[in-house]
Amino acid sequence: MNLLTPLLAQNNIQDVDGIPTPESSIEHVGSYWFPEQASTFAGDIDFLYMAILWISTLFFVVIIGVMVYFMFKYRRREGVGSEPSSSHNTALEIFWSVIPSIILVWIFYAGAKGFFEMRVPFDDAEEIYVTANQFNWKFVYPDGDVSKELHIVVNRPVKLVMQSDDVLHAMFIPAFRQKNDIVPGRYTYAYMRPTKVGAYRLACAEYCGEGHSRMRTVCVVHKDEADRKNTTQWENEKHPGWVNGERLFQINCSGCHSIDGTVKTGPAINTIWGTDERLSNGSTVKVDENYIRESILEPSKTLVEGYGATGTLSKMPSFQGKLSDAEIGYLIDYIRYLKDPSKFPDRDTLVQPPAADGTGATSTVPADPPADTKPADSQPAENTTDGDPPQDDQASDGSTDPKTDNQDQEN
Amino acid sequence: MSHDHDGGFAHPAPPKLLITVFIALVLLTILTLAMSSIDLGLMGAFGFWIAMSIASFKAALVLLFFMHMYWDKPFNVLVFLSSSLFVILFIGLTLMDSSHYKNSVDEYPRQPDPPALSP
Amino acid sequence: MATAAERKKLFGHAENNYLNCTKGIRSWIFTLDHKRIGVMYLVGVTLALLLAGVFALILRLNLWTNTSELLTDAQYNQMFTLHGAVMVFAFIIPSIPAALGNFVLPMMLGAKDVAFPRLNLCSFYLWILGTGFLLWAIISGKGLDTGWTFYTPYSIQTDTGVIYATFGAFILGFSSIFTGLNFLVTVNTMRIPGQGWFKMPLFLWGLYATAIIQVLATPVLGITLLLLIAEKAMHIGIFDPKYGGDPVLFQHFFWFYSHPAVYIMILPGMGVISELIAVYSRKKVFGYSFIAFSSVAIALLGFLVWGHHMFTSGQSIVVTLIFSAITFTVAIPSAVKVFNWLATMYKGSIALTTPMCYALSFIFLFGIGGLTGLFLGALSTDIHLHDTYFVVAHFHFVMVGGTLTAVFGGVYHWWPKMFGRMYNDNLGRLSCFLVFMGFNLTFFPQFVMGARGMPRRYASYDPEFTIFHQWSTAGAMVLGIGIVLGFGVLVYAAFKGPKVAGNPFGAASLEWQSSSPPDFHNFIHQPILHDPYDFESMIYDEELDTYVPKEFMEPDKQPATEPEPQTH
Amino acid sequence: MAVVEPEHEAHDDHHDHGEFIAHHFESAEQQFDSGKLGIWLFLVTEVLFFSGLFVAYTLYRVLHPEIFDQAHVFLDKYLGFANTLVLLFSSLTMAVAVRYAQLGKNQHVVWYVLGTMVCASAFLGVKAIEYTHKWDQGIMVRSYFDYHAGHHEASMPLARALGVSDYLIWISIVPVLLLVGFALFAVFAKLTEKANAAFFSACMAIAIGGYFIGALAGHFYMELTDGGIGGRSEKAAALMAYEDETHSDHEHTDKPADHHDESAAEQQKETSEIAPYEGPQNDEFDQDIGIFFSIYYCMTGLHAIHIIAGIGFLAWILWRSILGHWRSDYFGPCDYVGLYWHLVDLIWIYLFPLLYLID
Repeated sequence: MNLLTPLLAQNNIQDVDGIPTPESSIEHVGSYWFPEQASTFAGDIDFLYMAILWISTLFFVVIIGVMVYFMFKYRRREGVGSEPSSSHNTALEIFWSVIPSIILVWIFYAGAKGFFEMRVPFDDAEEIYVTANQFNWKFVYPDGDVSKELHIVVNRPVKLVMQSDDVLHAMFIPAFRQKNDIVPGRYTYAYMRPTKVGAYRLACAEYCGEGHSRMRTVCVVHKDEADRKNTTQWENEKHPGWVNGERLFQINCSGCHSIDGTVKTGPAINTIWGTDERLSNGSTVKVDENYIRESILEPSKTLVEGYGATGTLSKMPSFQGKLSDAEIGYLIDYIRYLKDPSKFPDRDTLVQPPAADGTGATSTVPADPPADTKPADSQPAENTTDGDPPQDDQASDGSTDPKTDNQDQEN
Repeated sequence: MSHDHDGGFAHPAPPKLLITVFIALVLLTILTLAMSSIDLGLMGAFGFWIAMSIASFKAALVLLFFMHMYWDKPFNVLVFLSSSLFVILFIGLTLMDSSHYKNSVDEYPRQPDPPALSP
Repeated sequence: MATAAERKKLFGHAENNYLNCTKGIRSWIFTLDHKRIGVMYLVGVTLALLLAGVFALILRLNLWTNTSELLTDAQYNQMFTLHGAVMVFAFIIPSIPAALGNFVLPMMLGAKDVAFPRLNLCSFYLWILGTGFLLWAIISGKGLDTGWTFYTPYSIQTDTGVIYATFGAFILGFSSIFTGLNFLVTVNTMRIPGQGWFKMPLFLWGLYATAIIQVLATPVLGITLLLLIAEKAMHIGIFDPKYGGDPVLFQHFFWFYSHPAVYIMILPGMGVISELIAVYSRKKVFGYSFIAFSSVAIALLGFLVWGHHMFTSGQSIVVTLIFSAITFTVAIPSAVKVFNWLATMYKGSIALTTPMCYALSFIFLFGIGGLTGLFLGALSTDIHLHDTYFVVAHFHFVMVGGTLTAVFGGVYHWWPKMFGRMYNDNLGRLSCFLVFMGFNLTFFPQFVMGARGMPRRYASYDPEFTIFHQWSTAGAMVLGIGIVLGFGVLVYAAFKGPKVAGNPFGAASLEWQSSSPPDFHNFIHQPILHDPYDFESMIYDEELDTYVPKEFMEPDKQPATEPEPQTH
Repeated sequence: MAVVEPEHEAHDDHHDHGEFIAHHFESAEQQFDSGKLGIWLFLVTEVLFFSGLFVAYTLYRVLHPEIFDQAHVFLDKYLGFANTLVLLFSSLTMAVAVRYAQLGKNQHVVWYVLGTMVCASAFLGVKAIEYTHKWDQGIMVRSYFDYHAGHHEASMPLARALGVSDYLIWISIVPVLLLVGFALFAVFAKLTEKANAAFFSACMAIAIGGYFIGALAGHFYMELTDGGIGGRSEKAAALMAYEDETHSDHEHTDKPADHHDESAAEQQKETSEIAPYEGPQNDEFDQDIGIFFSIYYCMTGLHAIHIIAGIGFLAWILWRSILGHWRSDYFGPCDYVGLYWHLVDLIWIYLFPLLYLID
């Protein structure tokens, strides 16, 4: 299993230089001790590390060498006792206190210098907002694009403005040698300047709960802005609703909810649509649009049995104000899709614009009732052809459709 | 086992001294209270330090006479006073740190309180 | 000149001793005897070690593959938390001070008991109670998944048994405080006449420095945990960011205790090693005052460096620099100790018995543990290494490679004194070898993993680390076998080993001037004070096959005190 | 001098000098010195135990002074002042008790220790009034902070009959039980001719009676001043008015002044339902006032726990004084408990200006 490949594939990241193939990414890339050097400070840190390593090794070899030598030289033998020698020598004590001290002062200085570089912002850094929550990453770019991997441009300095919705996390990119905790209730910052195109591991390094070890993603360094934009932009209009929902799910929900039936921090969502969920207060509720909507916006209101007693706070944060109505609609679509994919169009189906201008050539017009949601999305036909971000009003338009659709189904 | 010495280690404090100390403590308490009631035009921080000085003076009186530190072994005095050193260290370094990152807390938009929990 | 019969009575193997002077379970439960309390502690902490060790092995097995197949993520998190919490609070902190220290400290001072025997027993029962609460978190099925550090806000959010466990740790804190308080007072007021500060064995300096930390730092743990319990129960808003609190403040609170606590764990171990090196080299310890003062220096400097656990925690830059600078100063006294131990071995007569083997592996492992601290003390490298397996390996080298081998060394050293029976030295050395090899195999690969960016506390991991984890798991098994063998050899010896007399190793500190096992009153005669490292003062008595003070052997000298048995 | 109190029947047992010297000590002085160092070290741990709260206090005071400015007016500084005097006086009596213990005058020690205990209980009584008054107004720790001014109808019939808070009844259960228990036991012991036990129980009953003295005094102070004059009324009124101005969406209504008659109080209760100040939930600026009270309750609560423990230790000293244990070469326990008691006083000396006198 390779971590990077599926993540990259999901976002159609195929054309970035230097992305490791599944085979090579199992192999360690970099020097013996370190991953690749992909940021401006990596070199200095590696140098300091190796310097300390060699100094330590020197000391260690001397100490252990002397120890082993003494072990044999002065081992206890019949008739040979210990020989008298001085039990005190101030000059010697001072010598072996002062020499290491001098070395330590240098190590401190070198470390502090490197630390300053890592904690002081670059000029003209691009500000990327990072939101960490259990157990997802969400990166918001200056142009409003959102992604679950960090996409940055080579040689362009970056300032990550990080916040956490729940507990402590830490943003750690080994290849950049950069790390900083993300503390709820305040902003923390991380600065970096990537020097090498490629994809690198990005992990949560501060224990944050059950899914801590799953809170891994990638940082992709693109060769230029256009390449980055190509990857991060996402137009809901170009995709069937459930695909949009899938993307939102991966950005916001996948840390706690699985789609393969395994129970993570929250219930699996692949088969819940239409079933009766037992709540912790003993009652049951049918999983429908209203229930899902309520669970997303007010997660503490009703808790599913086994996920905390009624009246306690849900582990799930509220997404009130974080997801638009349209986005909740996409998520509902996705949950329905997971239950029964047959009613939904293929992933690659391009939404058929009413006034076809050739871009929708590969699309098929979905015939299933759930595809009723699509016309609303497909209204901005012109927009689907180029990279313009969706307009807000269109997004909210989309929200109405799932609802009407739901009512139809219930009736 | 012999115990022929008769408890040379007791140092009974003279009652007059104790009462004097008590009166001084009461007067100092009244002084602190008065200071807070009458606004002498002292700035908050300054008044705070005066109040703390008075409290420390009171504490010194209690320590010296009520707690017999005046007659006690120097080592015991050292032991007790060392605690204040560590308290100052604790407060000092922690405060130094949080006052430095205060900005990043203040910038952060305050979230509303979570819904009240049912008891 | 004492007769052979007298010597046998004073320094021989004692059939009537503290172990059997009174009988019945009540005589143990309510005992005020520091030796019995020490033995009970030893049993207790060993069980805690084995329990936490089993957790560790389960963890390592789970990490054999990178996808966490043995345990669920939640179970893995509980497992490493309990491993850490039980190891730290219930094993390492009380191991040397409360178990070995309790047994040895009063005897090294020539005293009959610690200053407050009832407090001592109380401390032991607090240990039982506190450990009980920790275990209750497991048994009640709730578990504990916060990491042993209880970082907020996760500890507030999780619904596992945080309150039980923190309350347990709170109680264990008081157990530790009472032990420390007792030792400080005992060392101050109960030294045998003539025993100045600089005539104390270095183990006592180690324990004294430890006790200073226990008394000064542990109360802060108490208040921290109380506030955490209050925060969890009522959301008082001091640590919980949802209510305007500050999670970084919790880390300050926690590490103000827990960094000094690291020195609670290692200082007594260093004290033990100072004894072992001197005794088994039969050499006056080199630079006594430097070793002694370095213990106190480490204890005091230990209070100034807590922030180095928070270099990436959102701590401000200025404070981070200060803490980094002070952190390096701690390296000096630690290095001084190591150099002095080596100098002690110079021209000695080194017997590679089991305790000495453990002592030498201590130097090796603690050397690595200490030197890797430099990588973590230096700020820029720490940013990369923080919260990775590098840190895990570093502190295991110090805590296990250091403290655990010191525990073993000390227990092997004083075992004949405790039980009057000798262990099989070859098997002991084998256990030392297994522990040493297994340990290195376990933790050395973790340095590489950490530097390559493997974060700690991960239930599943990237495939590139698989091979290192498998080495590590294999090593853990060897380490486990070594530890079990080490204890097995001792337990067998305590019941079936050959009987030995008072001082088989020729050590010169006062506790060896007693029968083995010691009398209820520790010494039948008033012990004769020598320099604790003047090995010439002990002379081999062929009849007893043990070393006795020269005053009892040389015909032309009378013992300073008439060796007449005291009846009490 | 080693004079044994002649007036106690238990004295016969204590002629032996070695009686109180544990087997592992060489001399009374060594034992005393050990104990003394031990208790000083214990006090060090106590100081550091409290230090965590002082750190929390300092941090929030320095970083969020506005919380403290707004919150402290809810504390009545005259009650705090009264309590300070009570504690200082108890320290005096304790110091005198130690002096008499050092002189071996056990009978004197009994009275002075008893005086100390009465003061300690009275302190708790006043504290109980303070706490319950605040709880009635919803002044709680951060997450439960929900201030609503005005009078509160108690729901328990007993509380209503006495005109006190429900909470006060609840927390007074323990002292009432103790008082009754000790009084009954005193009578019982008297009847069975256990003079020491009877005397001790009677003393304990008196000591616990101090709680009711304190509570009564505090209650009448509150009644007479309509909820205290040392803090809330005027300034809180001003504060509420300020809240009014700054939050126009809130309804007006005057703050209750402190000279309302019964009917006005009734009306005021009603208006407080739509009080101008609706607690921290609705007011971003005041969201964190509750943190002050979190710290306040932690500090004073922990201090009160120490007082309660102190009463326990003092009871032990009382009992041993009744048995006539103290002699000029054996008075350690009395001295040690005295030191502990003074430390509790010492901490209060700092808490009083820190919590009550913020200006």
